[in-house]
Amino acid sequence: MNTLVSRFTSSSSTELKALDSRDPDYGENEASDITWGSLGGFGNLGLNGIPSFNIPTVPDPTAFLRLHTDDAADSSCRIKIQHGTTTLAFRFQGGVIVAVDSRATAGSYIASGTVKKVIEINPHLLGTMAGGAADCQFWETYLGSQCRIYELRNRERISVAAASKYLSNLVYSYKGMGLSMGTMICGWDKTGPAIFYVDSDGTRLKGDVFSVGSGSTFAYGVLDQGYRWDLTDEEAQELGRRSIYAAGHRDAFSGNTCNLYHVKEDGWKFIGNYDITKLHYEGSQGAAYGYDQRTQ
Amino acid sequence: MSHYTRTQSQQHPTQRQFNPYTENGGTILAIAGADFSVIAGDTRQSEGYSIQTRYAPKVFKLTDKAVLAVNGFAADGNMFVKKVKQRLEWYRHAHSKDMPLRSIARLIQTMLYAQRFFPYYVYNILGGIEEDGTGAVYSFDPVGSYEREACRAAGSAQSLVQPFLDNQIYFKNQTPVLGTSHPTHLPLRHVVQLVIDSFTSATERHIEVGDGVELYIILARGRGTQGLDSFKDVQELTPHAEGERLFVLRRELKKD
Amino acid sequence: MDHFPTNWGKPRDEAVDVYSTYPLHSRPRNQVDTFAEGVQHTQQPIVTGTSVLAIKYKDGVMMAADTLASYGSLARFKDISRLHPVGDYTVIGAGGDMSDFQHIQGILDDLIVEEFNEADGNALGPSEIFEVMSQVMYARRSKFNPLWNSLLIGGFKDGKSFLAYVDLLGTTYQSPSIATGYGAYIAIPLLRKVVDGREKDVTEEQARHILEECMKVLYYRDARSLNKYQIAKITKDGIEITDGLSSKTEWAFAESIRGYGAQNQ
Amino acid sequence: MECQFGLSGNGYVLLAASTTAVRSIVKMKHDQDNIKVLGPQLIMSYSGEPGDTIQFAEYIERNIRLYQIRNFHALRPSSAASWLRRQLADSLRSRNPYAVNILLGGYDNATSKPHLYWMDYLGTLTNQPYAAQGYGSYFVLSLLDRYHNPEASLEEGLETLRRCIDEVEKRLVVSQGKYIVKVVDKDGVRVIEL
Amino acid sequence: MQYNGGSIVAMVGKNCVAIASDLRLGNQALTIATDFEKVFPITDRIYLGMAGLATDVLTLRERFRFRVNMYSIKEEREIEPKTLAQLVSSTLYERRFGPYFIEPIIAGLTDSSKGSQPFIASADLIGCLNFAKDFVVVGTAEDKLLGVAEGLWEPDLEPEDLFETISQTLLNAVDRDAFSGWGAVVHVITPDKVITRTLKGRMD
Amino acid sequence: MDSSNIYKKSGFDFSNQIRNNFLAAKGVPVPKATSTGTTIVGCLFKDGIVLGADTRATAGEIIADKNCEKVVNPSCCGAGTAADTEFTTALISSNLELHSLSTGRKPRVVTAMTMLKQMLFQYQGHIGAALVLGGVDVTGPHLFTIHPHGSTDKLPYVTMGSGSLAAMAVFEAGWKAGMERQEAIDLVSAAISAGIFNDLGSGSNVDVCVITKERTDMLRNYIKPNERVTKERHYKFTRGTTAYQSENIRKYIVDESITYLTGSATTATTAEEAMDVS
Repeated sequence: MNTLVSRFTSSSSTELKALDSRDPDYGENEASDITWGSLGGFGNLGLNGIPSFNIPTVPDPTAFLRLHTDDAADSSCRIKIQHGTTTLAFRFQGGVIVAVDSRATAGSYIASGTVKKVIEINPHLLGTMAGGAADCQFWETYLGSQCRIYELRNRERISVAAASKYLSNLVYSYKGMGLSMGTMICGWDKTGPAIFYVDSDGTRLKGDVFSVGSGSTFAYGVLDQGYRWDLTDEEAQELGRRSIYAAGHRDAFSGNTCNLYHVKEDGWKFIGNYDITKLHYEGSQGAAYGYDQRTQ
Repeated sequence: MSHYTRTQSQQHPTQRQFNPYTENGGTILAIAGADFSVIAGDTRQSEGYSIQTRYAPKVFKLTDKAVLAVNGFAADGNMFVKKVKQRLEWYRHAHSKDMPLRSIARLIQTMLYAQRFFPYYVYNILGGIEEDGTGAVYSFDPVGSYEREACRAAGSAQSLVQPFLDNQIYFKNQTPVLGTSHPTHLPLRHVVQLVIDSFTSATERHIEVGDGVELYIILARGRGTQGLDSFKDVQELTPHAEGERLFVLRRELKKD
Repeated sequence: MDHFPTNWGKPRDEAVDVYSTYPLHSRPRNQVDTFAEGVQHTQQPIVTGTSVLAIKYKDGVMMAADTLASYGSLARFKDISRLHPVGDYTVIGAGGDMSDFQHIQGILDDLIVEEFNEADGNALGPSEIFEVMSQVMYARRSKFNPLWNSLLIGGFKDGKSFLAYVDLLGTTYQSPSIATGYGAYIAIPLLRKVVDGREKDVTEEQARHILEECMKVLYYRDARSLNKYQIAKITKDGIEITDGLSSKTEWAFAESIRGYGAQNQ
Repeated sequence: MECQFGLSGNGYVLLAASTTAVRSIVKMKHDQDNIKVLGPQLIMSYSGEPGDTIQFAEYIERNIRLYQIRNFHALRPSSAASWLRRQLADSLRSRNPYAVNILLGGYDNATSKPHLYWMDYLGTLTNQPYAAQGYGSYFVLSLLDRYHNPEASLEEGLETLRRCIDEVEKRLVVSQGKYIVKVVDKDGVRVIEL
Repeated sequence: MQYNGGSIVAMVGKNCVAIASDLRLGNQALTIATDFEKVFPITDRIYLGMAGLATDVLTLRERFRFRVNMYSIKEEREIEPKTLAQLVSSTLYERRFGPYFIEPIIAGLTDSSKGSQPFIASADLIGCLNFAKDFVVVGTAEDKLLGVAEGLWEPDLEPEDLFETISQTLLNAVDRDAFSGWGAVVHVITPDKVITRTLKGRMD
Repeated sequence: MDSSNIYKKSGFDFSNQIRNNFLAAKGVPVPKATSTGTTIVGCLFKDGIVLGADTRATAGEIIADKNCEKVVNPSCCGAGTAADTEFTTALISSNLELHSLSTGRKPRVVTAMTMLKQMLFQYQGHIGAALVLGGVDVTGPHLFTIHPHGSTDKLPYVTMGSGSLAAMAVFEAGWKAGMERQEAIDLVSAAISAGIFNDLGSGSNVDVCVITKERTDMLRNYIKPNERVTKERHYKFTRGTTAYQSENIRKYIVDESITYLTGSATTATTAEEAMDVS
């Protein structure tokens, strides 16, 4: 309202106040709420640790965002936000297996084959990344700092349920603005291994087997058929790898490498990074995964 | 087939009165070595089929060991660089040292993400030397997702240059001669040559790339200039040889 | 969130049937290339000026613009000055909406007055004015309320000449020869040939000659131009704006042209 | 929303198709047979635009039969596939194209080999050891990559097929109900109860 | 073009040409088959590749086979690569206002009586020919292929070296393209033989 | 589809159009054809006409062809959709040939122009050919431009394509009536160069074509200002770099000779020898 008033009451004397932040001729004055130096906040995090966002002054900001960033609707749109993914996580007797691919695509271009889609929130919590890469990275990193604050306040680790609920509430408050995130928060707390699926709609589901992303259906195909609660650790890891391989092979937007994590009582452990093509031709334990290779 | 009907307005999101973006072409690329990194960009700024200027820098020195390359919409890019520099200046005043590279990367992420709903149309690549003395490259998408890599091309000719670099830097799809293996890091001279060839190739096949190329070369503390000596016109930007050293190398590209 | 897996990561749009029974993913498509469509023909500017040309030369910067302000295709005001001196070292030339340009003149005049009142011995030079203008233009575009101009800022201070461009999007650049509007297509090839790489050698005579030549060609080819123009010269001796110039034009060959096709007489 | 799978094994091709006919949000029928027997050793499953499917299938069925009557022998699978493809590709250029996706299974007596063809409504044809149509393919293709064995006996083949059906039942939003399964081998075509 | 995916490249070497394609048949993001050939022999020394909508690839393969056969029957000689290029071009332009969604590439050697000269050409979907002296590319990875080829290609490569260059070009380009890849096949055509190799490419 | 009849009547075949509209509605857009951004020009001089063109063909922002020929037949340059200019001019030049055979006279430039404009007008701009047509006939030199919708222009100097404004600036500043041959060639190459260096849609080399009453000189690549610099490195791979799964070699018998069992054995290259090359 203030900007509106000042815009229409502007006289030459108001303009003489040169760099007034409300003046339409000058930029928003960031220094006003984020002072410089060590008090300067970090990026868009102000002193209070709450991120602030700049929203375009158009009648429909979501439509604006879609017009400029939705490369499915308009392949010539220039601001290409990276996406495409297969991530999966499942619970079994030995903990939680988290397996993801590492491809990011912008349009048909494979922007990266080395994306880390498992976000290590803290030594006991993992988050996966599907949807908008930046959305996941930013909010899960932010979640990490909030979990730390929780620990400092309460002298105990945050539960997986609480952490996922926190994230869910965060992104739900931006619902309808164009965020896109489908993540699994995995960890081990007092209740044992736990997986929560959280997405930018505000959905939050507790479950045993989840797979998220463009290749998730292919991953499910292999995962469901091989899944049992009493898998051994090795079997479970092999199942995770095979499922990600399956998705990488069939889905154009997934692939490159598979990152495998195992969450146990004492925290998560990084098992390894596997090249999906190598899995196709050689497999991980001597037997090639590829159909044409194994049936040769 | 579909039991829903779609109205016209849903079909075309319109926000027609003013398009706040344009595209200014060009390409940037960065390669990290064991103890150096090279960040380069062409110098053409264009809009549509017109060359606006033959010399508009896309690569900017942030500190003695960090260089940022921006590409996309030039106004957003320039403004973004200005804001990053301002933040780094504040940091320097508060801590009396330069911000380390990995912190700059995180800072850039949060600054980009602040514009999540009105994105900067800017592809950023940050190159420099980490605190442990290794060369590093960080690449960003317009809303701030980032990762550390060994090489990365962005901008209008990224799809032309990147697969070439995959082949030459990462030795993708190459079987090493029996009994040998591919080096993990290439020597500086080799890298600079690859960068120059990447830009001359991109100039051949992409209309928005050309006029000139600017290479910034950052050497880790204590590393000599071996590998750089064979190139003409290398200009040092750091005042003395202690600490990280920053060089710039300019080459002409085709102007058509 | 769009639940069709291949559409992950894109902004949501629930208006579409994502569970279409047909095995082809149909999503809404923007029918136009938003970027290619450009920015000119939208929220139109009303009274407009056409090209401004400027070059660097041996002694400073020279700038030229005609004195026409059009109202659509109507040549509405034929004696408008589009070159405006700012302080003692800078001239700003504008194409695009004239009322926005007058607003800019107001801002800049205020700025100069304020700077004068400081009386600290510093005066704003062309690069400072340029910095201010690029911030103003970018801020206005970010607020979706652009000043519909493309500006050239040229000047000479402390032995250095300065020439830069800024437009309604906040896009900026510097070059030894710059032209806005149709000049960017018609005059630039001629200017670049003479000036680029030789800006230290071009004499005032040559500079004036090439600008006159370009103004003539623009008058031939730009339907929104006028054969009456100003040339500003900014050197160590200050600003000098010459008014009321015009080119000698040549239309004689038109006599010999008959029709547009098969006609002979 | 229909699903179809096909897989070839040692000397046979199996085709399975869901038997539910769906219109809007209603299941119209639970025992629809979407696998046509085109010849003594040739079967075809079809899905796609309602109406088009059955019209096209009957047209194909009758014409292949006509060929057999005229020439005293049935078309071999590869020839039948080529001809079918042409029909689809030509229809696509007409004002009212058939939007039908097809799996074609056959046993070639001349070479004693089973053949399975995948074909979409555009007329894209490819010969595959296993194939799927419809949304089910998003789940079962990876499964078949993992479990399919070209040398499998019929029992093993059926076991793999059951996995497919199980998976789709488990993950696809719409329940597919029963499947009809037909096998073609050197002895001809049989319906198999799962 | 992105519906089914696929990319093709052809290069000139010293007295030889090479043509290479990927093997993917997709349905947008879903990979249907990884053995879909897009390059077909027209005569002993001429290969024709087509990238684009798979159904049109199949249709046109038959159509070109037919037209080339008619040509050899009428003219009683094998078609020359240049003639084939014109034939392809005019077949495509005939459908100017309802084009086939494919882009062809022709690679071959002229008749030995004409010195077995290397010949490559590509066309757009309505038949605008591009006769290049170095390399031509089509398909979803077009831009990536151009970039790599521009970097790697050198004149006067021997058949075996040409094989390496074209293979590396194709493999690295399709690795950056979501819609191409899943293996590749290379044909190197020399005056006395055609070497066909199936490459070990990325399968994701 | 009557594809089995190759003797069917000429003209466009619209049979794919329904399908393509259907595909477009399903989200498979029509791919873009190659277009030439292009600078093409022509100007009159004392004895005839000089035509000029750049040699860049683009597909979007990608340069599809670095050295294409836009002076399509030696009296006509084309801009716009590349295939259209190519086929339109080929068609008209063939019709022109028939015309001159049936009338027994050399065709006039206006005839070509009229045929072109009538054809283009008939297609209402859907054939995206923008042409510069120049030639010398019994009535003297003539220079025309023909736009995709069929409108034409007759001027002493003309330009077309995305670089037309740049080239026109050079003409406006430099053209005068009654130039000498070399003067005209220089002016045309200056105009094309202006397009090459200032318009991103145009690039590479300058082609010039000089048409006089006596003869037509095609000066292909008259100026080559944009040669690629030599690369910094060599990129030849060691053999065996690329891993392959299978190999199939088809050998041809290159040369056959008969070896007489008796009498003089004229040994030429035997099949075995030829096949040894591998």
